[in-house]
Amino acid sequence: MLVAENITKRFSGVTALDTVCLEFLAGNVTAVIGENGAGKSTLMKILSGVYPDYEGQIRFNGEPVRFNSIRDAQACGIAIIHQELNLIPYLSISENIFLGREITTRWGTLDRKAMRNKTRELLEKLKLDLSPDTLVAELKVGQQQVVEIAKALLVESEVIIMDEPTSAISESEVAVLFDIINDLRRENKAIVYISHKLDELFTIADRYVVLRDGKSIESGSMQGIDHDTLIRKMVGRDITSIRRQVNGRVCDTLLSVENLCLKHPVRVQENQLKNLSFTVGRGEIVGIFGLMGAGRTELLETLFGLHPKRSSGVISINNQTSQFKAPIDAIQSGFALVPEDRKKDGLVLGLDVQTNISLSNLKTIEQAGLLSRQKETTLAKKYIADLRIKTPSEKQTARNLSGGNQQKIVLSKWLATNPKLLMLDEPTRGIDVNAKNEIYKLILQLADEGMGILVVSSELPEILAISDRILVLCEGCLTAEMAVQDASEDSILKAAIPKTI
Amino acid sequence: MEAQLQTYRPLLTKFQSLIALFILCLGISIMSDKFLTVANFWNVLRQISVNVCISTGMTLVVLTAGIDLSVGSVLALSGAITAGLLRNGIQLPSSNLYIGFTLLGATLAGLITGSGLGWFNGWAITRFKLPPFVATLAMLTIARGLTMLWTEGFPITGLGDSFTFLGTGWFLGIPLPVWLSGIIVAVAVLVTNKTRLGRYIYAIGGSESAARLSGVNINKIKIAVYSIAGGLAAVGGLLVTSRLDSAQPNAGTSYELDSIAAVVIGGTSLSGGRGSILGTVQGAIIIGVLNNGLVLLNVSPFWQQVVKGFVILLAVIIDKSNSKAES
Amino acid sequence: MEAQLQTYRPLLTKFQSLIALFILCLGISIMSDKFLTVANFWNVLRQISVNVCISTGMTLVVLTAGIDLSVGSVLALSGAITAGLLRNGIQLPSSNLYIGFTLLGATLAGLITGSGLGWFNGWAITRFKLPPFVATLAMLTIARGLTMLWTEGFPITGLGDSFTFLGTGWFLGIPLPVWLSGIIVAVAVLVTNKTRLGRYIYAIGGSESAARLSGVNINKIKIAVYSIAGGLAAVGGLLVTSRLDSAQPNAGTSYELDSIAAVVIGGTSLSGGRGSILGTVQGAIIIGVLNNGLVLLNVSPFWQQVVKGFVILLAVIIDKSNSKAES
Amino acid sequence: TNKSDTGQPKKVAVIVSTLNNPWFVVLAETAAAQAKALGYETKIFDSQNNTALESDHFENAIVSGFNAILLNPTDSDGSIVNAMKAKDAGIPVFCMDREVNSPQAATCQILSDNYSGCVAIGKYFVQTLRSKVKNAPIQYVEILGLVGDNNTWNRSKGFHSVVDHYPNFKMVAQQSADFDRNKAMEVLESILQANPDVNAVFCGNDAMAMGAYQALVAAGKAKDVGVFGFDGADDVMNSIRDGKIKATGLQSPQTMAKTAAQYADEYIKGKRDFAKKVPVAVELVDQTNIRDYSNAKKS
Ligand SMILES: Nc1ncnc2c1ncn2[C@@H]1O[C@H](COP(=O)(O)OP(=O)(O)OP(=O)(O)O)[C@@H](O)[C@H]1O
Ligand SMILES: Nc1ncnc2c1ncn2[C@@H]1O[C@H](COP(=O)(O)OP(=O)(O)OP(=O)(O)O)[C@@H](O)[C@H]1O
Ligand SMILES: O[C@@H]1[C@H](O)[C@H](O)CO[C@H]1O
Ligand SMILES: [Mg+2]
Ligand SMILES: [Mg+2]
Repeated sequence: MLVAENITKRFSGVTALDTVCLEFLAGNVTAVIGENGAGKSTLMKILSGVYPDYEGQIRFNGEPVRFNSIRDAQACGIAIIHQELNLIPYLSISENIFLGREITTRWGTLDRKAMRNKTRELLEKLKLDLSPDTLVAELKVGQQQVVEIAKALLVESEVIIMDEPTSAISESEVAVLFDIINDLRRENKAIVYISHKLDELFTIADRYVVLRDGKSIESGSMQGIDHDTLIRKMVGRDITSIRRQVNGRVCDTLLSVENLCLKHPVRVQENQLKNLSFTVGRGEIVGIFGLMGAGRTELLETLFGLHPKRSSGVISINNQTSQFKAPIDAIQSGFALVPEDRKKDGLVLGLDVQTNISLSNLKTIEQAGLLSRQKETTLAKKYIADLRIKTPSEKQTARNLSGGNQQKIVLSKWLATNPKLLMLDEPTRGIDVNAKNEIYKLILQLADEGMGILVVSSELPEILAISDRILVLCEGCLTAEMAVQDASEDSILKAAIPKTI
Repeated sequence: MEAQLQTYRPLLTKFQSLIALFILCLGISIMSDKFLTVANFWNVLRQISVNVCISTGMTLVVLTAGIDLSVGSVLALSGAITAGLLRNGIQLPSSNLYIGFTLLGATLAGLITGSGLGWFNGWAITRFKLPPFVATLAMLTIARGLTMLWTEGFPITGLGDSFTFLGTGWFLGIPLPVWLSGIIVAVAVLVTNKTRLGRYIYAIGGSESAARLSGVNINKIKIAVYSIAGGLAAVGGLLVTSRLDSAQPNAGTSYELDSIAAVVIGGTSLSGGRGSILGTVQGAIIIGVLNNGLVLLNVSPFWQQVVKGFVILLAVIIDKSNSKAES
Repeated sequence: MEAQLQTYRPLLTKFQSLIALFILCLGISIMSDKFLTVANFWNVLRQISVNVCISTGMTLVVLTAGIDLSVGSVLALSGAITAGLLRNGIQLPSSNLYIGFTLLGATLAGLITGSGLGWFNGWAITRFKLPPFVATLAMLTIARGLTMLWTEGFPITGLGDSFTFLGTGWFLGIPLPVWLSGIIVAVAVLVTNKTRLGRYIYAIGGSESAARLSGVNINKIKIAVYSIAGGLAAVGGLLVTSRLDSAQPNAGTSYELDSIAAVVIGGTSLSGGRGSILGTVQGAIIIGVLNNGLVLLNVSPFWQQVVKGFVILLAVIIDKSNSKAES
Repeated sequence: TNKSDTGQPKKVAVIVSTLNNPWFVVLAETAAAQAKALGYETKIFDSQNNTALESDHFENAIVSGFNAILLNPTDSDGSIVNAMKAKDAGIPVFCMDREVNSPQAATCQILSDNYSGCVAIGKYFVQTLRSKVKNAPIQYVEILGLVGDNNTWNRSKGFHSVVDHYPNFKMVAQQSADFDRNKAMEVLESILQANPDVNAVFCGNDAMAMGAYQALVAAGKAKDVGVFGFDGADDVMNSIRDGKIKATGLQSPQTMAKTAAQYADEYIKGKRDFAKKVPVAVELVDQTNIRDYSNAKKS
């Protein structure tokens, strides 16, 4: 149905795609797999008219086509869910979904009512219980991603491209999405599906195509392909998956939290975190699971001193009670936080790698009151080597690195502060298997060196693979605490799903 | 309840400056019994009508995350073009040809000049990806220079009663400039809330890349917005010229600051995407009431500036704390 | 090769405006043989020294994604304070006490005034989360009013040779204002590149939330930056006052636009996080050369404004296309 | 002939405080035209009311080798340094309209006396109004020019030096309108709200007088309130003729400019003994003598 022939795309200096040939069939879900930076998104942007200048040829239903704009592609029936969230924060859900495709009345004015109704319908289909008038800025990342999906489903399309549609949503939403994909497949649409969550591919994809370093490597049916084969095709070699050795370790308490509460920023009488008490041991990895909006991010932020005015409770580290007025206090007490949104909160994207790594550690690279470039470079180089960060140099701008490597920079920044407690919020979101494994390895190694680690994740396999102990949050309450050997996907989910809907 | 709150929010944000305005009016009327009179009411509205015109256009520009520093000189040039054509017509030097202009013709020429300059701003900004600050700063200088060249540095006066009626006349008990600016505001409110153009303006300011990926033609919308801003500056120029029965070459100097102040006091964010025309109108009213009140109270010109600065600070602080409590 | 290019990139971006500047100089020197003379060289540098001082502070502010509209009136007030204290000292009305000021004392008082007003800007912006545009716009008015009150509308003159030496003297064949602005630039380059403060300034402008999470005290840094900007405006005030041997109540009017123009032409992004002091210096030189060149070429004042606008547009366009080709 | 040694024509610079005001445009253009008529290359510099920019102009003029400077200073004190710079470079400076407060800085100053001009207006003001309203105190408004400009204060002081001696003249409002027509109109509109019974308005220049007059027309009070201006601008002269405005102080920018250019020519040709100051009188123009002035009304 949609065929790419010898597509080449160069960005100044980088060849992102090199004579790529691919085919997407109607009534099929085709998985496009490849590591971070393989060129998946670039190809999709070409197919959907975002990049009008490229070499090569696209055929749609046999006809050669050339999209000069997004509208051209839309008119042909190609819809895309972009990897990056592309919503306007201060417009409502309904306004976002209809952006560029507004329904108008006879008078040429906007027909809000019609758009609102259609939006309500879409949201219902996607089981997102929100008013169409809610501003996108008020939504959590996961909810925004569902809105992106709704946006792509708005118009009837022949080809629907989904570039990591599930990176921020949890299992139940994924299930809803898969139902919808199955319907679309039945309607004989061509679906292009990109995800770093390989398990999803086995559930939903009919075929796969592999991109490696901008080249199309091979394609075939998913039938009979197993996990390791898929990884080998993608990475070009075997990688062994990581799992925490279960040995029932007992460790001294590092962090203890008692009766932690956090007031809601607007509805003051309500609490977002409700009397949380737990501990983290030295060298222990504690996983925190919860559904979207359970309050996990808020928990980490509160521990890190970001909400001093709204929080109450006792936080002590090494048996010393501490009151953090700002992140700097937490950092000085040995806390580190790898935030959920690395592009916005983790990195200063416009600055280079070494500047980002040194940002929390400037005192250590000072010499006679001035920053020493040399010390800074040494520091950066150490972490680039230790964490195997793929970057042309330590002077590369952070924006130009792939997600996995960006995440490693954030990690480097914090490791350089020698933290006692490392908190990670969704550390592997949008990161390929290979990089994911490296990050897991690092986490395990740090724990073995005695660091306490608190990991928030929406991926059950991830939580189960690396935690010693698992906490489950549900609507701001701690609903379960279990050692990993006692945990199962079922028991965790049971604790995570609210009792009353 | 959540849903209910949602429906009221737009209303609340639209009227966020009202409390500051109310306190201001209360304060002045306690100190001067002349403030709350019908005559003074029309007075204030007439005085702000030029700023309202300009600031309406400025709001659209700022909503797209842009800025237009050239409004003051565009106002001057458009006013001068209209006045000059009305007064002297065009004398083509070579062919000895003389073209006279009717009131309508001269007015149209002024409006076309204004939107043409605005169009040029938009074109330069989109074609060369210039920061709007630089492009419109250049236009500020260029249009002022052209005004000086066109007028040779002298005011153009004596434009006739039918022309000055626009600035000085009344209709149904309301001054014409107030009618005009009111109509402009009404149309702009309609455009921002009820049309695609309006929607796209907010979208571009909220996230240009997201808007582009949704198929919005960014360049077209931006050029349209700067052209509108230029056109509305020209309307302001017509008003000023007709009120004074004279096009002053230095008209509109530093109006850009007054106008941006109205926009920002009215709650529109300079980083784009958030704000409203009605907010701007309130901003303009706050500034107008302040200017009027300080004169009514006969505050010395030296102190006026100090007081004005602090009141602006206070107004925005009240706004802020107030809109925070709501959201 | 890629890696090598990487190392040169910062250098290239730092000197991104050089090409535009070079073309400009070439053009002028072809048309006027007076342009490339030693005397004119020092002329241009001395003329831009005030703008360089102010714009250095402005660059820091803009790098944090802020803006400071008050520099012109802060300059006026600081200059007037120094001049007034130097000339008249302080006469305490109640106690019949008279305090005289030495040159140093008066100068310090001026600098403290400037940074104090800057501090107030920063405090208002961080404490009440005001848009910098509004807070400093209010300060623009307030400081101008205070200047008028302090001077009662009259210039303060006759400040003595030792004071005017700063603005008019030479040292080692270089005018003192050029020394002073040169030193300020050198220190600012050092601060931005080699100190924590500088690093934090870029980080805040790049992403305020990331900087906060990295343990940067945003408010403290912002207040520091606005205080520095105020202090440098005060230095500009000292220079102007001492050069003219007179503190003018309306000194510095609309300097904010010149200064922001230098910053933006120099390649610093108004949305923060990107740019450099040296870029700003080049921006200031471009503006200075342009002003000087138009005069040397005997362009009529009205045409000057038109030409200046277009040259600014062109300079930025050349910059843009040029820095694009590099990256 | 006025050629320098290299055979190029000699040059005269006109440095004017602002061109943002027609009065100064006349001053500058007349000076330039006169110098040109005398065979000089001329150039007008616009200081934009900014003494620092004026300073730059002086430096640029010195570098470019001008032979004389006709100066309309931005500030009587601030411009001293600038004029001295030219003097030190051997270039004569002739001041027009406004003076610099230093006997050495300028070769000769051809001045319009703002203070005395306004003394005359003040006298006429008292004279016309005293007869008008018998017993009630007379309420008047003063509209100032730019408050940072010393001409503003010279005029205001001259006026008050007379009017303040009459206790039944009461100034009900004193506000600034920056020499701007539009601002004057708006300010007076607001003042009229607070003081509906005003009898007269004194404005620091004619542009503001015209603006004030228009505010009075809009308020229906033009007949009852006397407007007084300063400058002798064309539209005010016409308005005096039509009985709309009471009086103005006529300064003659043309006379000052021509004289200055003439003197510069004489200096270059070798003359050195100039009077330090040549006052050019400000004439009071009112309805009784307006007929003596040629009709400026444009066709
Ligand atoms: N706008 C751009 N300018 C320069 N280089 C780019 C640009 N966009 C992508 N690249 C580069 O092109 C290559 C392919 O990037 P692309 O985003 O297509 O990868 P991807 O396979 O989607 O990776 P991921 O799994 O992380 O989403 C990368 O090397 C990337 O750095
Ligand atoms: N700024 C805010 N204003 C209002 N409500 C908020 C805000 N931030 C978070 N919330 C609400 O607080 C609750 C907890 O959110 P939190 O981000 O901690 O969830 P999470 O478990 O990290 O989910 P996610 O997987 O989406 O990151 C949610 O109900 C969310 O809607
Ligand atoms: O004489 C002029 C004019 O009156 C002008 O309007 C203001 O400045 C004075 O010097
Ligand atoms: Mg991608
Ligand atoms: Mg979260």
